[in-house]
Amino acid sequence: MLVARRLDDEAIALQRQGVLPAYAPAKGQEAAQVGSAAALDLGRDFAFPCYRELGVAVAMGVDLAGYLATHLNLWHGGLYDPLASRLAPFNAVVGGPVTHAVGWAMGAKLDDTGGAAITYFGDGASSQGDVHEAMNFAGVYRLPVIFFCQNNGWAISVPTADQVAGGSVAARAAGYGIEGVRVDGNDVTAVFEATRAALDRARDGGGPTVIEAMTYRLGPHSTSDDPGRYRTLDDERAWAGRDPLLRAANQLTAEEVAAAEEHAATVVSRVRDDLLALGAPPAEELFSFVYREPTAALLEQQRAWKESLDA
Amino acid sequence: MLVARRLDDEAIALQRQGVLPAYAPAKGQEAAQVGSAAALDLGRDFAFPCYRELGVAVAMGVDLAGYLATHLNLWHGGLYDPLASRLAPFNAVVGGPVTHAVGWAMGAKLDDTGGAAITYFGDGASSQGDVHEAMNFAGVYRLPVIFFCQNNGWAISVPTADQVAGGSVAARAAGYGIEGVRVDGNDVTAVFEATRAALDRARDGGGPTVIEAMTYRLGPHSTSDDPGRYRTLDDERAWAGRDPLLRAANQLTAEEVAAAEEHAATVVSRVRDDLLALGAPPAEELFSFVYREPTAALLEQQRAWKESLDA
Amino acid sequence: MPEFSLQQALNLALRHACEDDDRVLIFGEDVGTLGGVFRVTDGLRDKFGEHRVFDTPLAESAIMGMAVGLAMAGWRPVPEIQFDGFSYPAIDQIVNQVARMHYRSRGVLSMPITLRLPSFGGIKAPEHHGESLEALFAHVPGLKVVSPSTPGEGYHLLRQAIADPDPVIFLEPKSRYWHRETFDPTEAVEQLPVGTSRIVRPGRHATLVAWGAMVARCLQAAELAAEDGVELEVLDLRWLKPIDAAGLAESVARTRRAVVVHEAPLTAGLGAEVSALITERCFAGLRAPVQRVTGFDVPYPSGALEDEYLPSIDRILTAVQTTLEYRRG
Amino acid sequence: MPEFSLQQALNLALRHACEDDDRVLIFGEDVGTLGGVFRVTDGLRDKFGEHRVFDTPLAESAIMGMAVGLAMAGWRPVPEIQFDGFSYPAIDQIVNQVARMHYRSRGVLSMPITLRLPSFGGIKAPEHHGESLEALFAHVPGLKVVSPSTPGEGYHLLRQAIADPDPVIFLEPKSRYWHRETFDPTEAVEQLPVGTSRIVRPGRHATLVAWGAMVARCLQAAELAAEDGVELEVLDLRWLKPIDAAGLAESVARTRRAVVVHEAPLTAGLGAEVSALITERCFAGLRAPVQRVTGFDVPYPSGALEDEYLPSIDRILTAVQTTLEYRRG
Ligand SMILES: Cc1ncc(C[n+]2csc(CCOP(=O)(O)OP(=O)(O)O)c2C)c(N)n1
Ligand SMILES: Cc1ncc(C[n+]2csc(CCOP(=O)(O)OP(=O)(O)O)c2C)c(N)n1
Ligand SMILES: [Mg+2]
Ligand SMILES: [Mg+2]
Repeated sequence: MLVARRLDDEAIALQRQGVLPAYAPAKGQEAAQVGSAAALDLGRDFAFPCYRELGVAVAMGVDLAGYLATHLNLWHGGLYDPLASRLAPFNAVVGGPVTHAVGWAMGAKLDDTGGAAITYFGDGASSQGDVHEAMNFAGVYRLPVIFFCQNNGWAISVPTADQVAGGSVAARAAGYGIEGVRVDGNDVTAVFEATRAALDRARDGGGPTVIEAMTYRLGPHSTSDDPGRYRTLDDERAWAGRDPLLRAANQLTAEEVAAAEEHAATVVSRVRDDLLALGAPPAEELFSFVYREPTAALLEQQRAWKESLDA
Repeated sequence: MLVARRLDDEAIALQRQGVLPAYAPAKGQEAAQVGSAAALDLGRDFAFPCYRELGVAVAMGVDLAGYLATHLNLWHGGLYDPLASRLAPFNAVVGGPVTHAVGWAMGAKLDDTGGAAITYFGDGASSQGDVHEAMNFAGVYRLPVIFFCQNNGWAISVPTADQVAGGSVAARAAGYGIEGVRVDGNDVTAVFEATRAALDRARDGGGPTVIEAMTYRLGPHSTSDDPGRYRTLDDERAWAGRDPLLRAANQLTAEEVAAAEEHAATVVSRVRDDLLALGAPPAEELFSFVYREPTAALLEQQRAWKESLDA
Repeated sequence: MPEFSLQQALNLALRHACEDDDRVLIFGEDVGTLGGVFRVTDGLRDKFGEHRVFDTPLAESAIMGMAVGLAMAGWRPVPEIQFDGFSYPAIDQIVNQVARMHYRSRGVLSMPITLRLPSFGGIKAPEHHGESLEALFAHVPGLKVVSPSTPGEGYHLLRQAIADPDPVIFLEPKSRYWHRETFDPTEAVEQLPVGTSRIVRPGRHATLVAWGAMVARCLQAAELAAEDGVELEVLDLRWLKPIDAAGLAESVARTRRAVVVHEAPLTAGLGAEVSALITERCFAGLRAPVQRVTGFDVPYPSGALEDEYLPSIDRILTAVQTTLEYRRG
Repeated sequence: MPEFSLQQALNLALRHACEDDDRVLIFGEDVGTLGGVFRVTDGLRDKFGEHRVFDTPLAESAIMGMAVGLAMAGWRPVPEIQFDGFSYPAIDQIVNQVARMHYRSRGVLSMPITLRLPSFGGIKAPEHHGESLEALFAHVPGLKVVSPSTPGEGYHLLRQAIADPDPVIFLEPKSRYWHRETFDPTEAVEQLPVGTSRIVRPGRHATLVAWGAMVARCLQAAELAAEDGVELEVLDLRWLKPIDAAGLAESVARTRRAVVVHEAPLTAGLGAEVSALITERCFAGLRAPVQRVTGFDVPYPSGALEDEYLPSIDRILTAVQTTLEYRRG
């Protein structure tokens, strides 16, 4: 959790220094992200992130410079290996990857691997049609998938009250005949337990679970956002008092905290170095990865592009 | 109701005779359709149908030959006037018109007309993302709209059990913080009462309601469908015993039924004559109604087309 | 040699694909018990079981999203969307996810998905059941798009599409489902590579370019023209992405005149791309501007007006005449 | 005369539209309290109230579906979708509903909807924030499509789009939001009719056709070419549906050479339509095939590769050279 926080701080700093063009801070959501991802069995489970899941990447042991490479504008999906790390590529379509988790879960069920999928999305994303379709499919087929909603109070400037009719994403689960639980998203142990219970249920054929982790985005939506336009400092301060890191630190001794800080500092410094060492992809890669094999049209466009460079 | 049934019978007969190219029978769903539409105040409410709403059209006094003109392949949206009749054009996209009702209801609320929207859709349609988005919007804005789901047991060959996770569309309403009621869709009085209650609530600012009318499609999905491939005769027979018309007839005297049959026969014969009298739209209409005023490109295409006719 | 309708040939291709590769999965609305509204998946559920061939709830976006997840889990999904016009709800998944997951993951994740899409008009169907979406799909990097014109082509192209490692949109010309032809599916035919067109009738006065149901119509037009001594070459484009620019250029370099025919509306239709490609490659030799015979810039009309909307033999022959009579200034 | 950025000019157009017509409604994600992620709706909620200018939940399909219903109830909706790539979830409503309701109802129901869509690339944004959808929209009968290239054009075209009785897709070139220009919005300018292009720089050696942010780039290219004595005409197409075929033909009839420039991928892009239209109308006089300088057939890349993807001045000038040096065989 502390690694996630310190790396998040570092990313914001790097953005201020002009290294990262933009960044979407996860500050305040570390317990929800780390607590849930820590419950996964990386031998058989698979996670589907959106664009604010640094804590998930940390907990899953994903190559963090590769994860942050997205924000460095190097490659949209990130530069980590999604298959090896069990974390699908960074996805910027709100709600877009949720049905993927359902498909993956069906695949795992057909292969009888005992694996489960977890898909991360926000309170804003819960409004998308795809999320409904995904929950309904998962309910009909009773698939091993966890719908992990980080209800962080805001979708950019829109508060949950103006977003989620009825006020609770977890409460939607009943309508699909599936489990729905709300959990204190700033309590890392509670999140871990809820996720583990959902994973156990999924593996036992008990079907999907909606987990709504109640938390708060302490920072701006992204580094170009100005929360002062839509929420009060009081609100932010109240939630800062419920900072998941303070909560966790309270359970630890001063020595433990110091050791954790030291570890975090080491990781952050390594990731920072790795990140700065990442070069831009070679320009020829503009034409790569569109298909397994490039088409004649692409080869021709690439040739013309090369000629115009040489001209 | 009887008019709807007899006209439905007639449409099927006309399809067999080769007059109508195809038809989507409403048989068995008359109580749900007529009972709900009869509760509307045509001075201020508005209805949004799909493609199987003959009973709604009958109850709303829509020009029935104009309604059936869709099935005669004359014009996709029908030849009735949607504004005058308060019935939106025939819509073949499953779930497509549901958000329209929400927008219309917002318009009515802004204008403070006291009007409410009702949108008809099926159990199959409930799986569409648009239906979720519509319910969520309606809940957030607390709009005067009724989501009227005819759960007729089937979406073509797929039974409700394999379609609606959790088994109930009405139960989804709670997740949006809105009213949801399930009603015996073959009991015309019960449907009428439920709809009237929902309309009252809507007009009083009480927000949206989901009504799930439990009914059964007694006929095939369309005249080109073969239900024998996916359901048993026993199932059909059981539901035929619960025919909403028999239920209604039981409440009436033999004389009343006879009078109703006579009335229905008159209407059917008139609609049949009107329908057969409808000519195909003139071929030039191919270029009409695309925009308020035709574009230069369309005029040019029309000219070329005319020339090729004369050639 | 046995005779097959296009619908039967596609059914056979699916059957053989399932037999040859047990990672192939078939799903969509009504494809299981019912065997599809056009019966293209008829009998497959009984043969391969409800795990390999299954019905989905009624939600096209989730059908495609599920395909993405299944592909990530190592399966080879062959979803169906019931009709052309109902692929619009799935466009977000198709464009933003299916087409890009391989790219986004720098080639780590494969998307060997074949979307079967009953397409085009000609059967006087309800609204949204007669659309031509090839221009939209062909514009999207990462997708391949193909449409067969005959049962034999249908069989081989569907097998090829399913075997392909990239996502393929397979547009089935529904007005040709019941058209019959003899061919031997067991015969090892020389498989033209992905992206190759086929000359289905050689000629020397002008090239007619078409795909799907319009190929048969162009052949009819060519027969009529032949009676007047005009020999039209008919080129079945087959692959609408990648487009066979070389094949187009080779044919038109010989005939020096071209007419492209499609059902979709004129403006920004794929005919514009074909016209541009031919002009770019054959300008010096071209005797007349490429003619486009297409649907009009109107919504696909109701049955009563459908015949006026679709490119007719008359309109094709008028365009041929225009190109043959064209004199530069 | 006051100076405006495009973002300010659009804001002013919305303000004036709301003042002139109290049926105008503005809504979308974050357009209310926040004033839009690009601040185009800044201050409008305070001025016109939360009934006229409001935030929606995060669902693009419902935003457009709601617009349909509002239009049916007699309102004039001006929804925003936050970014180009997020209009895909709303494509079904746009194509199957917005574009057709007037047609479907035989003209009884009007759809005076203006969809504002921050579009195109050039700002090194995340995935899905740099897409060009004009080819898709221009193919759809019933839609009109327009893109402004300057603050002044932005003001007037947005007023015109909102006043139009048909649905208009308004593509805002986001890389130009902060570009400033003086113009007088109170001045009664001669409003070019819907579907008219504008020659923004006259020239006689070749015509550059562009829209949105590429207009400025073509002007830069033209200035450089002028140093070498090559006089390029720059035509701002403005309306991408209906396209000004007559205007294109008039210009190219004079210059006899054309290069079309756009950000979208080449294949089936709107450049193909422009190329086909010009060729159909100017074939006899055309000295060279129309050149296309476009994005490549790849997904819109990350910031690191964006400059290589977008048409550069070099690539434009290379195409100009090709067309000038072209010799027929
Ligand atoms: C389909 C889609 N629509 C709009 C956007 C623009 N957008 C990016 S993040 C965001 C808000 C998302 O809110 P939420 O789901 O609560 O996630 P959070 O940002 O709070 O983590 C919006 C509107 C998008 N990325 N995708
Ligand atoms: C978006 C969309 N997908 C698919 C179809 C094809 N289709 C027409 S009706 C139907 C079943 C609809 O079931 P339901 O909503 O229960 O309505 P019912 O036919 O039972 O009245 C399907 C799949 C369609 N018209 N629209
Ligand atoms: Mg949020
Ligand atoms: Mg049904």
